[in-house]
Amino acid sequence: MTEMVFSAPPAAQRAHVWRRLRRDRWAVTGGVVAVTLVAAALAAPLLTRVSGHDPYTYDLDAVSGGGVPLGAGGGIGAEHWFGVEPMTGRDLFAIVLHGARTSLLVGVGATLVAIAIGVALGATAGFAGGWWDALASRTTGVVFGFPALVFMIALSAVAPPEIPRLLLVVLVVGFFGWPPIARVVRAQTIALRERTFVVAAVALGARPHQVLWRHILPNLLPTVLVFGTMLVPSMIGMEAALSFLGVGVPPPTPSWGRSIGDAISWVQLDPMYLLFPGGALFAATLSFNLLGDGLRDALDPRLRELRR
Amino acid sequence: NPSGPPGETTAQKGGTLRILSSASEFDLDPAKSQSLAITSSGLVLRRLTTWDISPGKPPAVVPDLATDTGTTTDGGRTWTFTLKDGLTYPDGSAITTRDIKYGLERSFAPELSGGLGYHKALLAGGDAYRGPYSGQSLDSIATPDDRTITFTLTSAYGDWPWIVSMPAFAPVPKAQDDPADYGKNPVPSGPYRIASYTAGSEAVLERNPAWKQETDPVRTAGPDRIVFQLGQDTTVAAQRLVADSGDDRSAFGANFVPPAQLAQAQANPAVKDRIVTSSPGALAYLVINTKRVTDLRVRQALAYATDKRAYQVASGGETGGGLATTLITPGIPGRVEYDLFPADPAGDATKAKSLLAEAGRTAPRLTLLVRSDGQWSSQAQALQQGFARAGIQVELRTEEYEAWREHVTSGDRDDWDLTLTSWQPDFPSANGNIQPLFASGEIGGGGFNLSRYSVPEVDALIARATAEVDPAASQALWAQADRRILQDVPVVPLIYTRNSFLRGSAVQNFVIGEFPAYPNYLKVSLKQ
Amino acid sequence: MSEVLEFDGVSVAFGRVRAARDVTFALRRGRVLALVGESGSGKSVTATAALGLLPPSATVTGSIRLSGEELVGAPPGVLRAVRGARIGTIFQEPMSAWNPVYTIGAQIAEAVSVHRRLGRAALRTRVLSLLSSVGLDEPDRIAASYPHQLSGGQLQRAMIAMAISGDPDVLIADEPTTALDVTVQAGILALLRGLRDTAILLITHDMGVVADLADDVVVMRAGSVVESAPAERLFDAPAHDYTRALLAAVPSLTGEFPAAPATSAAPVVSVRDLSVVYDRRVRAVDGVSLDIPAGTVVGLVGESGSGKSTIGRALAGLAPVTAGTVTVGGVGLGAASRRDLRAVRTRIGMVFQDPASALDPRRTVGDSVAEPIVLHSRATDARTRVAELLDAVRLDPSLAERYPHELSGGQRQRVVLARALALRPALLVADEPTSALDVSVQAGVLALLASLQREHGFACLFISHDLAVVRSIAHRVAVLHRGRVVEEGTTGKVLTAPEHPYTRRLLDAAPVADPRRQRARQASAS
Amino acid sequence: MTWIPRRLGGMLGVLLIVSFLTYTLLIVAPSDPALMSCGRPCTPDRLADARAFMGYDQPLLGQYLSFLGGIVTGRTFGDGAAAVECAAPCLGYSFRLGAPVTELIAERAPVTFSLAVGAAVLWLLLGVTAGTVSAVRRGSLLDRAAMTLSVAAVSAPAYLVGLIGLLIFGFTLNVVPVSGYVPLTESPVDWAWHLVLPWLVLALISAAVYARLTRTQLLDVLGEDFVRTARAKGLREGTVLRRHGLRNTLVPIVTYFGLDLGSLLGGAVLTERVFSMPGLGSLLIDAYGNADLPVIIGVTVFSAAVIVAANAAVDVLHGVLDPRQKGNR
Ligand SMILES: Nc1ncnc2c1ncn2[C@@H]1O[C@H](COP(=O)(O)OP(=O)(O)OP(=O)(O)O)[C@@H](O)[C@H]1O
Ligand SMILES: Nc1ncnc2c1ncn2[C@@H]1O[C@H](COP(=O)(O)OP(=O)(O)OP(=O)(O)O)[C@@H](O)[C@H]1O
Ligand SMILES: [Mg+2]
Ligand SMILES: [Mg+2]
Ligand code: NI
Repeated sequence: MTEMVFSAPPAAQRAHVWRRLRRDRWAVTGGVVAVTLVAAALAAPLLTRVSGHDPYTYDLDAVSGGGVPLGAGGGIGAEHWFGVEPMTGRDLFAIVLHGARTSLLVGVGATLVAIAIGVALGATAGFAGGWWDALASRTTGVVFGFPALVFMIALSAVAPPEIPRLLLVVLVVGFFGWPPIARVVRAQTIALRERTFVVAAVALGARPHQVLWRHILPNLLPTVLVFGTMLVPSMIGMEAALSFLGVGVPPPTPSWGRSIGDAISWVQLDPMYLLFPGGALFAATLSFNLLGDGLRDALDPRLRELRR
Repeated sequence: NPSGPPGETTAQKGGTLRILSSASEFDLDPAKSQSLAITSSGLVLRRLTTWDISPGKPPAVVPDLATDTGTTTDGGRTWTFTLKDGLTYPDGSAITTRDIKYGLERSFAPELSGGLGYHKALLAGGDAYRGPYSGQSLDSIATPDDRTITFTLTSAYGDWPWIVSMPAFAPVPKAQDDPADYGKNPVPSGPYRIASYTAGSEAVLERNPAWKQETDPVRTAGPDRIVFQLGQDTTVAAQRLVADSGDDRSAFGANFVPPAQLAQAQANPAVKDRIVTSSPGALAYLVINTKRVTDLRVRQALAYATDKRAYQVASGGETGGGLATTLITPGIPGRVEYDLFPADPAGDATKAKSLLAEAGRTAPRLTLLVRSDGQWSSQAQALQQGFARAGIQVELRTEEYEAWREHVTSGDRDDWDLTLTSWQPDFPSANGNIQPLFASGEIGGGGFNLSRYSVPEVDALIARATAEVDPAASQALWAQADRRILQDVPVVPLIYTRNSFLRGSAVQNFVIGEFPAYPNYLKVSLKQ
Repeated sequence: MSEVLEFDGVSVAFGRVRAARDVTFALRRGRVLALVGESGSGKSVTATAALGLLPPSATVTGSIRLSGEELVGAPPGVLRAVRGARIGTIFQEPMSAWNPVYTIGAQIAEAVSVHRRLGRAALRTRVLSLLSSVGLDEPDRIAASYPHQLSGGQLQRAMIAMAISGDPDVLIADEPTTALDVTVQAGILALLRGLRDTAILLITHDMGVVADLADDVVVMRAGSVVESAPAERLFDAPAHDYTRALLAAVPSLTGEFPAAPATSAAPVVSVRDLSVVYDRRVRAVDGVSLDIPAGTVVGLVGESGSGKSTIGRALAGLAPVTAGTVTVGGVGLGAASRRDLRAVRTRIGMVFQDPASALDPRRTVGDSVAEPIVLHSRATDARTRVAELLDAVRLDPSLAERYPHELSGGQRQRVVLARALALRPALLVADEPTSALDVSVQAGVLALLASLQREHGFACLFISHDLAVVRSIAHRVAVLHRGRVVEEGTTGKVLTAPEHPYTRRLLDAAPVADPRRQRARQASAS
Repeated sequence: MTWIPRRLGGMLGVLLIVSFLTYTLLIVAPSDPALMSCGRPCTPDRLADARAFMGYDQPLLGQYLSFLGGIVTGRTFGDGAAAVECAAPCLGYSFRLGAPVTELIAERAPVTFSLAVGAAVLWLLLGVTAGTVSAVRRGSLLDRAAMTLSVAAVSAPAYLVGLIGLLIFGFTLNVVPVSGYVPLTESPVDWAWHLVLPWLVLALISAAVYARLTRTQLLDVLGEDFVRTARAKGLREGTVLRRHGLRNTLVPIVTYFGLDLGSLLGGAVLTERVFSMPGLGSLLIDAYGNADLPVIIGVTVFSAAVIVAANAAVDVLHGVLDPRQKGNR
C-alpha cells in the first residue's frame, strides 16, 4: 500500500490477496491439508502399492465369521494401517485413499456445477429482472420442487452405460444443487443492483455482463464462497445416495460417502470404520472452509489491516 | 438349529406386547394380505387351516376354523371342509362358510389384488372371475350349508390343505365389507381385534371376546394387548431391543437384526440370550439369465467360481446362513441333500477356468443386477471378487427394489446376466420351492422364474408332482425335479439364510420353527 | 471559559499513513471552533478519534479529554455513554450514514431513546419537532421515508436533527451544510448558533460558513495544525502562508462571468415538460424544460429537495420519468433501445451526489477510475491515464491503490469526478461535484473543469448549492423551486438581476467569507 | 397490487410443470405399480387387471388430465359396490393404502410441520448466534471453533447424528423418548418432549450454513458507514449488532431459510426414519419402495406447492426487509 504503484492492476491486487492469505495461519493450514488430500488422492494407486493392499481384495481371515474385523481398533496394525472393512476384510486405508478420488471429484465437481448454474442464473435474473427473472425464477421453482428421487430412478434406467458414471454423478448432483444458490444470489443481486455504485457503472454505459462481472460478482463472492465450501460435504453425501439408487459410481469403486453410509450402523462395534472415511471427509471440508474463509477475508478490503 | 430360549413354557396371560416393525402400513384385508399364517394377520383372522409351528418339529398343517385339513374323494380335484361348532363374530353371529366363500370371491376383484393368490389359478373358473362387486359369484366354491364348503379345482392339487391356510380363506361377512377400508377394521375371527390404528405409526390389538380357546389349538393368546409400532428403522429398533429398557422389555422386532447390530448383540452376553435365530430357511441364490448366458459350461463355470464363503460372511457369517447346494430348503419335508458342484466354499477358480476355456470364453463380461435395499450390494461385491479370480468380469448395476423387480419379472428387459435374490416358499411344501421359480409359466408377467428357465421335461415333472396327493410320492417327485433343474444351472444356490430376531427380556415363547424362518406370533406371551 | 473537549497531541496513523499528527486544540462551552483545511488533511479523522469510532486499522495516540475524562483508549462502556449523549455527531457523508432498512423517523427515535425513556407518542412528537427544527417542512413524510427516498440535503438535515437530539455538550459537525442550498444553510447556521450551551466542532470547507459561525479557527494541512486563531483575527491577519492561500481562493460573488460560447444549432440535451413522480405521491420534478447547448455549462441551483439530483439522473435515463421527454445527443431516452441508451451513456460523465456509495467498495480507486477506459476503449495504458486523471483532480496518484473507505470525503469526491472525466464526455452531469472540497482544491478543480470544457466543448449540467461556484463556472443558470424551473438565463442576468423572489432570497442568504460583514447581516436579519 | 394475480399464476405454472414432469418421469421410470399390487403368484391376466383398475393403461396425457380434474372436482375410482370416492381436492388415491392421497397428506403433514418448524426455529437461532460470534470475533479461536463445529455438523449424515443422539439421550441416559409422535392437540408437553431430539438433530445439521452465511454477511455489513452512525448514537454493541448488523444481513438468510424450510416441509426423510415419525418424508419413501405412484405424485405436488409458497413468501418479505427493493417482485 505504501509502494508508489499507480492504479493497482489485477495482477498486483492478486498478489496482495495472496500475501494476505499467506499471513493467515488458519488459511495456510487449510491450504496445506487440502493440497495433501488432493495429492494423496492423485497418488492413491502409488500409495496403496506401498501399503501392499488394493481396495478390492477380500481378506476374510481378517474378519470373524460374523464379519467383525479381528483385532483392536477394527484390525489396525502394520498390515492394515486403518484396519479393515467389516464383512469383507478389505483394506480400509486403500478404500479411504481411493475413495478420495471419487469423493473429491464429485464433491468439488458437483459443487462447481451447482455454483456455476446457480450464480449464472441467480445473478442474471436478479440483475435483468423482467421476463428473464420470471422465467429463471419459475425454472428454479420447478427444479427445486421437482422430485429429484424420481428423476434419479428414471435416469438409472435410461442413462446409457457408455456415459461415464462419474461424469453423470457430477452433473446430476450438481444439477439438483443449484436452486438454493440461485435464489440467494438473486436476492443479493437485487439488493446490489440498487446500490449507487452499480447504478454508476450502468450510467457509465457498461454492458449488463460487464456490470455483472465487474461489480455484482465480486460483491457476491463472499456468499458464493460460503456456499461453495459448505456444499462439498453434502455433495459427497448425495453421491452416496445416488449410488444407492443405482445412478452413482457402482460398487466396488470406493467412495467416502458410501463407506460412511455403510459404517454408520457399525459405529458401536467398529467405530474406526466410521472414523477414517468420516475423518477424511471432515478434514477435506474443514480445509476447504478454512481456505474459503481466509480467501473471503483476504478479499475484503475493509478487513485489510486488521490485526489480532 | 434354533438357538434362543429353551423350549416352550406355558403361556402366561396378560400384558402388552409390542412388535417393532419397519413396515409403515398395517392392512389386514385378507384379500390383499401376503402375511404368513403365523404372523400378524393370524392374530386377528382365522382361516380354514393353519400351521402348527414348534421348534424342532416339522411344520404341520392343522385345522383352524375347519374340523380337519380337508377331504378329497377324487384324488385331489375337489376338496371339502366343515366348520367347527360355536364359532362366532364379536356381535354374536355365527361364522359361516358363506363368509369364507365371499372372502375368497372378493380376493378376485382387481381393486383388492395384491395378496397371496395361489387359489386364483387353481379354482375352476378362477381365471375369468373378477370378484363379487359386479354381482357374479364363483361357482367352483360351493356352500351346501353354513358349515360346509367344497372347492372344485382345475386339476388335482395335493397341497390344497396348505393353500386354504392362506389369508384369503378367512371369513368376511358380506354385510360388513367395505372394500376400501376393510383392512383397517376387519371382522375378527381370531383372538384379537383392531382397537385403534394410527396411520403410519401404530396399530393396537385388543382381545376379541368372541374367540374361544377351546376351538383353537394353535393360538395361545397370551398378551392382553398387542401394539404394532410401525415405521421403525431396523437399526434403531435393534438398538432399542439391545438396550431392553422400559416398555421395550416386552417387545420384539419383526425385522431381521442388521448384521452390525447382530454382531454387537452376540458380543454382549447379556443380550446374546435374547437373539433368536432361525434354522436355515430361505434360499439365497444367484440367478443366471439363461436367455443370455446360454452356454451350459459358462453357467457351470459360474457355479464353480462362486465364492460362497465371502457371500456368507457378507450375510453375517454362520448366523447369516449355511452354505446351500440344493433348491429345496431345509425344513421342507422330503428334501434330499446333494451337491452337483463340489468345491471349496471359496470357489474353485481352476475348475471354472478350465470350463470357460472349453467353452471358448476365457474372460466373459457379465452384468449383475443388484437391488439397492438391504445387504444385496455387499453380497454382490462378495461374489464379484470371487468371479474375478476365475477371470469372469462382473459389472454391478444397482437398482431400487421396485425398479429391480420390474426389471427381472417383466420378462422383456433382458439387459442383465445375473442377479441375486432369495426365496422362501409361501407354504412348507417343495412345490413352493420349485414351481414358482422354474415352471416355464412363471416367466415374465410378474412371475418369479427370473432365469427364464424353460425345459418341457421339467414342466412335466412339476405338473406330476403338483397333482400328487400322496405326500411321500409327491416329495420324491419334487426331490427329483430339484436335482434335474440344477443340472442345467439356471441358478447357483448360495446359502440357506438364517434370520435373527431380537426380543425383550419379558417376551416368552418367542420361537422359530424349522419352517418358516420367522417367529410364530401366535404363541408369544409375556412374563408376568 | 471551560474547556469541554481537549485534543492534546493527537496523532492518527493507518499503518504507515499518518493521517493526523500532533493535533492540539480545545473546544469551549458555548463556542464554535471551525476546523478548516485541505481536503484529506485529517479533519474528519481527528474528530472521529474523539468518539473512538475509527476503523480498527487506525492507531490513535495522544490525549482527548472530555471534561477531563480521557477518551483515547477508554473502555467501551465509557465511550458508549459519551456517544450521542455528550458528543453528538453529524457525519460527513449523510447518504451512506443512514441505515437503508429503517425509516428516518425510526433511526432518530432510536437515538433519542438510547439516553432517554419516552412514551411512543412523546417520542414521535420529539422526532417530528426535531425534523422541523432543521427546516424540513414535511416532517411527517420525512420521518416515514427510507433514506433512499430522500434528497442529499434532506438526509443531511435529518442527520443534524439526530445529532442534536441528545442535547449534547459537544457537537461534532463534519461538513454539516455541504448539501444545503444557501437559504436552508442560513437556517441551519441559525439553529447551530442557537445551541449556546454546546461546544461545537465545525468542520467545513466553506469560509463563508466559518465567517458566519466560528469563534475560533484551526487550520490543518497534511495532518498538522498550521494555524489556530480567533476567527476575526484569522480573517484579518492570516499568519500562515497556507491560510492566506486558502482565503485567497475563496470564490466570490463578484468579478467576471464566464463568457457564454456561441450557441451551436442542436442542443446536446433537450428536456421537455419533464415530470418525475416517486411512489405515486412525491412529485419531485414537475414540468421542467431545459436545453443544454454544446459547450455550455448550465448551473442548476435550487432549494434542497427541489429535484436537482432527479433531473441529473433523468439525463442518464436513471429516473422514473412519468411525463415529458429527455433527449440527449439526439436520442430520446424514453423510447431508446437498450443499445442506444448504452451508447448515449458512454458519452455522459456522471458525478453522483454521494461519492461514498458511488464507488465499489471492493475495487481500488485506480480500478474505479480506470473503469470507463477499460469498458469502452482497448487502451492498454489505463494506468498512465488514471495517474493523469488523479493528478488533474489534485489527488496523489499513489492513492490509486487504496480502497474507497481509505479516503477522505473530498478525496472520494474527486475520484468520482476523475472517473466521470475519463472518457472526455460530451455531456457531464455533475451533482455537487465540489461540495466537499476546500476552497483551494475547489478552485483548482473548477479551473480544470473550465479548461477541459473550453478544450473539448462538452455540455455540462452543474448542480450546486454554492452560488459563488456556479457563478465562476456556469454560462447559464436555471433556478429550481419545488420541482419547477422558476427562472432561467445567463449567469450574469440571473445572478445580478434576479426576477423570481426565490432567486433573490437565495442571493441574499449566501454567506460571505468575512466575519464582520456576516455579523452585520445577521443583525439586520434578526 | 397487480403482482398478486401474476405471482399466483406463476406459482400455478410451476406446480403444473412439476406435476407433469413427475407424471412423465414416473412413466419412464422402470417400475410398474401394477406389478407391486399384483400379488403372488402374479399372472399376466391379473397384472393387466390391476393396471386397468389403477388407470395406468390410459395414455399419459389422459391420466394427467384426470389427475388435474380430480384436484378441482374430485374423482371416483372403480365402479359399482367397490367404487371409492375421492373428494376435491383429490390428489389421487392410493390403492395400496386404501386412502385418498389428500387424506394421507393431511394425516402426515402435522408431524412433518411440527418437526420442521421447531427445528427451523432452533437452527436459525443456533446458526445466527454462532455466525454472529464468529464475525465479531473474526479470526479468534472462538471463530475457528464455531467453524469447526459447523463443518463437523454438515459433514455428518443426519442419520448418524440422529442415531448417536438416540444412543446417548434415548438409550444410555434415558432422558428422551426414543420414538413416536404425539399430536400437539393431544398433549403439548408430550408433543414437544418427543420432538426435542429430532429438532436438535435437524437443527445441528442445518445450522451450519446459517452460521457461515451470517458470518460473511455480517462482516460485510459491519464495515458500512451506518454502523458507525449507530455506534455514534451510543447504542450498546449488542443493539448495534442486532438492529443494524444482523437486520441488514437478513435478505440472504431469509431467502435460504425459506427454501430450507420449504423443502423440509416436504419431508425430512432420514430424521423421520430414525425417530420413527410418521411424516411426509416416510410416506414418500415408503411410496417409492412400493411404486405407489399416486402417493409419490401427490406428495411431490404438495411439497412443491409448499416450496413455491415459501418462495413467494420470501419474495414478499424481501420488500419488507429491504425497502429499496419494494416493487421488485
Ligand atoms: N426514490 C425516491 N422515492 C421517493 N421520493 C424520492 C426519491 N428520491 C427522491 N425523492 C424525493 O424527491 C424530491 C427531490 O429529490 P432530489 O434528490 O432530486 O432533490 P435535490 O434537489 O437533489 O436535493 P438536494 O439538494 O438536497 O440534494 C425530494 O423531496 C425527495 O424526498
Ligand atoms: N481507513 C483509512 N485507511 C487509510 N487511510 C485513511 C483512512 N481513512 C482516512 N485516511 C486518510 O487519512 C487522511 C485524512 O483523512 P480525513 O478523512 O481526516 O480527511 P479530511 O480532512 O476530513 O478531508 P475532507 O475534507 O476531504 O473530508 C486522508 O489522506 C485519507 O486518505
Ligand atoms: Mg472529511
Ligand atoms: Mg441532490
Ligand atoms: Ni459548500
